[in-house]
Amino acid sequence: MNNLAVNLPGLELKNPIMPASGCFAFGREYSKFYDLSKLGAVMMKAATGTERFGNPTPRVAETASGMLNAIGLQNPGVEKIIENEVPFLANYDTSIIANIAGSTLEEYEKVANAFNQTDDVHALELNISCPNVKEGGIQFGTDPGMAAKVTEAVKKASRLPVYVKLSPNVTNVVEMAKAVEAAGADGLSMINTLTGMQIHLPSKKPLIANQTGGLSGPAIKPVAIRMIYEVKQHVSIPIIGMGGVSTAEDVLEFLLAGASAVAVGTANFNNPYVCPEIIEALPETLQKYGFDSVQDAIGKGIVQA
Amino acid sequence: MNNLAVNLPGLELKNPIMPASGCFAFGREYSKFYDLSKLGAVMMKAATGTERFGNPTPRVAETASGMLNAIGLQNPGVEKIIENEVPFLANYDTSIIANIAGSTLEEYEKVANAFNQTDDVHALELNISCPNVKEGGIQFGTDPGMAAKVTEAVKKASRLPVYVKLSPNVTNVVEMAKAVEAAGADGLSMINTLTGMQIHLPSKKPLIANQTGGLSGPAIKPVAIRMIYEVKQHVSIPIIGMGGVSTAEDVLEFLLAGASAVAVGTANFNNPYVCPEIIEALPETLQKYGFDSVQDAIGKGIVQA
Amino acid sequence: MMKKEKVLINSFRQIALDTIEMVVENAYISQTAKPGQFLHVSVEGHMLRRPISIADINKEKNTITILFKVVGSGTAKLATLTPGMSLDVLGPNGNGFQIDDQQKSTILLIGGGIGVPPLYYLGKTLAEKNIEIISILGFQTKDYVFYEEKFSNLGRNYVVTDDGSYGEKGFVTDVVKMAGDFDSYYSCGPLPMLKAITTKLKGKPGMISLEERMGCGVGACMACVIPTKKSGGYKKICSDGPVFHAEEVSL
Amino acid sequence: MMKKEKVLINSFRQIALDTIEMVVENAYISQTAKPGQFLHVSVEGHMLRRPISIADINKEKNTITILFKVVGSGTAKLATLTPGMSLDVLGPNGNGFQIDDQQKSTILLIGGGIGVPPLYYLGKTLAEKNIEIISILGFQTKDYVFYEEKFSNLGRNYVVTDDGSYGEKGFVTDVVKMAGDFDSYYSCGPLPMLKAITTKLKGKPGMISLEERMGCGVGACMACVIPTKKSGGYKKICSDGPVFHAEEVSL
Ligand SMILES: Cc1cc2nc3c(=O)[nH]c(=O)nc-3n(C[C@H](O)[C@H](O)[C@H](O)COP(=O)(O)OP(=O)(O)OC[C@H]3O[C@@H](n4cnc5c(N)ncnc54)[C@H](O)[C@@H]3O)c2cc1C
Ligand SMILES: Cc1cc2nc3c(=O)[nH]c(=O)nc-3n(C[C@H](O)[C@H](O)[C@H](O)COP(=O)(O)OP(=O)(O)OC[C@H]3O[C@@H](n4cnc5c(N)ncnc54)[C@H](O)[C@@H]3O)c2cc1C
Ligand SMILES: Cc1cc2nc3c(=O)[nH]c(=O)nc-3n(C[C@H](O)[C@H](O)[C@H](O)COP(=O)(O)O)c2cc1C
Ligand SMILES: Cc1cc2nc3c(=O)[nH]c(=O)nc-3n(C[C@H](O)[C@H](O)[C@H](O)COP(=O)(O)O)c2cc1C
Ligand code: FES
Ligand code: FES
Repeated sequence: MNNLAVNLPGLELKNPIMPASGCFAFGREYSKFYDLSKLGAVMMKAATGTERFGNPTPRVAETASGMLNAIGLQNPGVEKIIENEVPFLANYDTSIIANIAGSTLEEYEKVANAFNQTDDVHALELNISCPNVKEGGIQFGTDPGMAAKVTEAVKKASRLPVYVKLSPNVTNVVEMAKAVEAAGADGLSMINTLTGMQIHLPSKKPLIANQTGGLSGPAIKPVAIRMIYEVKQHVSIPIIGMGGVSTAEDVLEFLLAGASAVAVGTANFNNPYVCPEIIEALPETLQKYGFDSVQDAIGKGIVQA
Repeated sequence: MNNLAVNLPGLELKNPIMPASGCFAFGREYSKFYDLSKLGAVMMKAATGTERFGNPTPRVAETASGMLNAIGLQNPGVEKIIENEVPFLANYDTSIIANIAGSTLEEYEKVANAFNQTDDVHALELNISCPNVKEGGIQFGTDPGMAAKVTEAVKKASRLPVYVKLSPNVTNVVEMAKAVEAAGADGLSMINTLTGMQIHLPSKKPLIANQTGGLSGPAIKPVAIRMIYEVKQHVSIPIIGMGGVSTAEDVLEFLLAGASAVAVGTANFNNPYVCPEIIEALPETLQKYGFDSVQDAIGKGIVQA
Repeated sequence: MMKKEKVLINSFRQIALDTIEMVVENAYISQTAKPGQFLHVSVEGHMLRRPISIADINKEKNTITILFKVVGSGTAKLATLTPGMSLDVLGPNGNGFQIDDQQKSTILLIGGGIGVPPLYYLGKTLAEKNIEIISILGFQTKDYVFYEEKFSNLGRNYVVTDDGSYGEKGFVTDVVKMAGDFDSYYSCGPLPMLKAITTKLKGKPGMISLEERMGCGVGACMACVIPTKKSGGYKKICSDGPVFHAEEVSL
Repeated sequence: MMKKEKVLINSFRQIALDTIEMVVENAYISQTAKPGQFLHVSVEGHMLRRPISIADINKEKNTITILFKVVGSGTAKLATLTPGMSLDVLGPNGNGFQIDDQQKSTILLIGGGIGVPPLYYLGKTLAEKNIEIISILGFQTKDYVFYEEKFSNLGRNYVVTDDGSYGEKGFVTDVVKMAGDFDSYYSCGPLPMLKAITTKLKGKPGMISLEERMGCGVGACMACVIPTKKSGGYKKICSDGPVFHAEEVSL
């Protein structure tokens, strides 16, 4: 008998599968396809201190085995999310992870504190790596010192466990991971998108209105696996892995690399049922490769070099 | 009438297309498929000071729209390359670019100096970004100071124009580009591979014997385009672009992003004729999108933000 | 409500330059779809689905007709399919054209290029309600013209080509005067055309169907937004649209 | 010399569990290929080509037979193809088995699983030279056994399965004694098998065909190397091999 359950700070997951932030809004759309209670957790779309309208369109482009997006954190603001969206998700038997973003330290604190007031959110995912927000010009996601600072601030502002979402657009991801662990992070979430661009030949300019966008999908899976594999060996907090997952085999690859749970982003767009289908296939996949449980597979692909 | 010619330091290219280093050895194999004189240039496999045997196998893995490789700079050493390989390539009417690598500053100097003694090499491509060499532990490719140092040393050791090949595995590629430009680089070559990993489920360990490998192919094209676009706006030396090119449209996208010439790597493996096919298709493609010449298209996709 | 469905390709024919008409069979979608809704079509080897409008429905035969123009790699791939194969689609997606059942009026349909297809099923549905239909169809050149006869069967019909190689020469807006009087309009086509039309017909009640690059196609990713005129916010073309009141959105 | 060729699929049949036999037509390759060479097959949606051995040739009909086992996404994709379709291959690739035309001797063929195919064309070629052939074919289980009859037609033949569900039980090395005397051997199969055989048959002249993950398949990328025993260097399996003298390489 396979056991899919995983316990992480703040999260008693009945299975390790959750939709990735920004690819599932607040769950309403996909709830028309299946019962969200099947999910281990839901990572909500980024919340900011006040409403954001996001970037002009086009906001997405297709690439080889991937896509670029520059949504720009469009969201109704944390208050409205708590008022209108969290209660909807709370109807389901699944964990709720709030993705929080901001342009300033104060905005992060504000959002973290707002979620702290609610009962239904189980953990925060600290989005310091969204490549599509330029305001403030502060690179929380690429400077270890800044990343530590915002982690500390958010930890202070909220009792909820904090998973810091790391950017892959760095020279040394291990250094970033260590910095946020030392600053009190309860877990890591990795990876966010790689910064990319597509130039539209007919118009002779970047296709995405924001010029650059975040690359996601199977194209980036090898980068995600490498980073998780590297980081896992240097931190003791758990990692929620993501980047190009679309099958139960992909999930097992992330577990072996060191992830304790796995988020699915872009794959939802092609197959709205991808999360429940993966959950259904996972026990057999684990068994096929000789694992009794999800827990059993975590980090088992790591070979000391 | 379209004009494919481009003049770059040391390189009078009849067309902007060249096979990328490491994907074409020293040309012998592909010379069985077509006349290498069709090529704008050939970028030779990396040369080191002495013979290298490279990494254990498996050395490659397939990924979604890409591949990982960790060849590990297998090559017979610069002397044998000059003796046996350069003369072969010199039979063709094409420019020869020697890719040079090393573990130490001294090794780079030695290789650069050796090529300096020959008449048939037209430019050096300074490979400071090969992710598969661990010796020495020196990260020439990710530290601007080290990158500048090796560029200076190589410039001193050789009269040949030097194109520094940048790694995409950095937080700030513009900073790297500026550093090597200031150190005397005549041009840039970008991008090398993104560091990635694949875990082999049946064996539960990294598939590539070296654990990590370099990700190449269409999967990384958006990252390459983004980096070239960014760098082009901050340097005045020309860029040879690469990363996932397999069609004439891809070439035009690189030109628009700011590349002055384009190398084709991984695509040779699926289609050995890819370079001559692109060269043949290029005039029509330029015309279709309203360009008179390759020169005319360079950097034309750049929109001031 | 949209579902993920397998549709069987019944027929496939080229009806104009680069333009394919495909008839697919699926009970659920054919019975529930409304004019202006679209299918979100999965294409092998492509990350993102392609939105394609529903051009016609035959409820007796459980079939849906779609028309697409080959413009890039996704539509080129679709053009290699043959009858007997099946497609994975989400559908019917979005909100279609609002049709006032009480309407006893004259309606102008204005379609441009590959924006013409959704207007056909709309026109057929309106015609069944004994509404008078006038249509203006714009195409680049003669070679791209399709469905002229079908629209003629619905009512008065004008064809316009950019170069005058067929029908009137010019843009659809040039022909609006010829069309005479009408009560409201429905339009679908390229953005510049929709801008020109909504400007020219300012004040007239109208509905327009919009295009934008999509991620999810179901309202979850915020890729396909269009600014609205009043609230200062955005609407999602995939789930709030693709059809909007002409006055509602900022083009 | 290897070329990039289009080959037409003439027939396609499953001959054992997960194992497909495909007969393809191409004049150039069928006329020039030697036993032990392979085709480097392009597979839609996949970056890298797949190396597949030539299992048989019919020069009159211009056909090449290949056999493949479905083990991953590339071979799974190949298994969806049907006669009439064509494949893009490089071929014939590599150096085949060296055959001494003067040879008047007894040859042992030792094949394991999907390493069996290249030995068939080799055996047939040797048999035509009136060389005596003994063959040992190892498979996982009964369900995977193929080409037993074909090899029986060439000479004495032993089948071994890991679990004894067909033929002898055990590994091919267990059966070598039964095979009796022979002058030299040719082998192809999984690495552990080749290791066991070359150890067991140390001193006997033998040639083995190796597998490694490939990039280019033409000798340019250095992906597919195998360490050699003397020089301390590497040989390339795709272009120096895939067939090597047993003594030449370090397994
Ligand atoms: C609601 C809606 C209904 C549509 N109905 C039809 C129809 O009935 N017939 C038809 O031929 N076309 C229709 N289109 C346009 C059609 O979706 C695009 O032509 C198609 O997606 C192009 O795909 P491609 O791979 O050939 O082009 P590529 O340029 O290679 O596509 C690259 C990416 O851009 C997207 N894209 C490119 N052009 C458009 C566009 N105009 N609108 C939205 N996304 C685009 C693609 O979906 C894909 O994600 C409709 C679009 C929308 C939004
Ligand atoms: C010279 C040579 C001859 C071969 N002849 C045959 C044959 O006649 N019949 C047959 O069924 N198989 C043969 N193989 C093995 C065959 O190439 C692999 O089974 C096949 O490439 C697997 O592809 P896949 O996409 O199904 O598997 P995946 O595991 O999805 O492939 C992933 C990548 O790994 C490579 N790979 C996986 N397994 C192998 C392997 N064993 N050897 C080399 N590359 C591998 C693939 O080519 C691909 O690049 C031969 C291999 C070599 C080197
Ligand atoms: C359309 C889109 C919107 C996204 N929005 C967010 C977001 O709001 N916050 C965030 O932390 N990550 C966001 N991401 C990143 C994903 O959560 C995920 O980290 C990334 O896409 C890699 O996973 P994937 O390859 O499975 O998509 C977004 C990704 C996409 C494709
Ligand atoms: C098998 C292989 C070997 C490579 N060897 C080298 C090398 O020796 N030196 C180097 O600078 N780059 C090397 N590269 C990187 C390529 O030159 C190129 O920068 C990269 O692959 C991106 O281009 P592509 O996507 O077209 O392959 C190698 C790439 C591959 C796939
Ligand atoms: S395409 Fe995702 S919200 Fe419309
Ligand atoms: S596969 Fe490239 S050298 Fe053999």
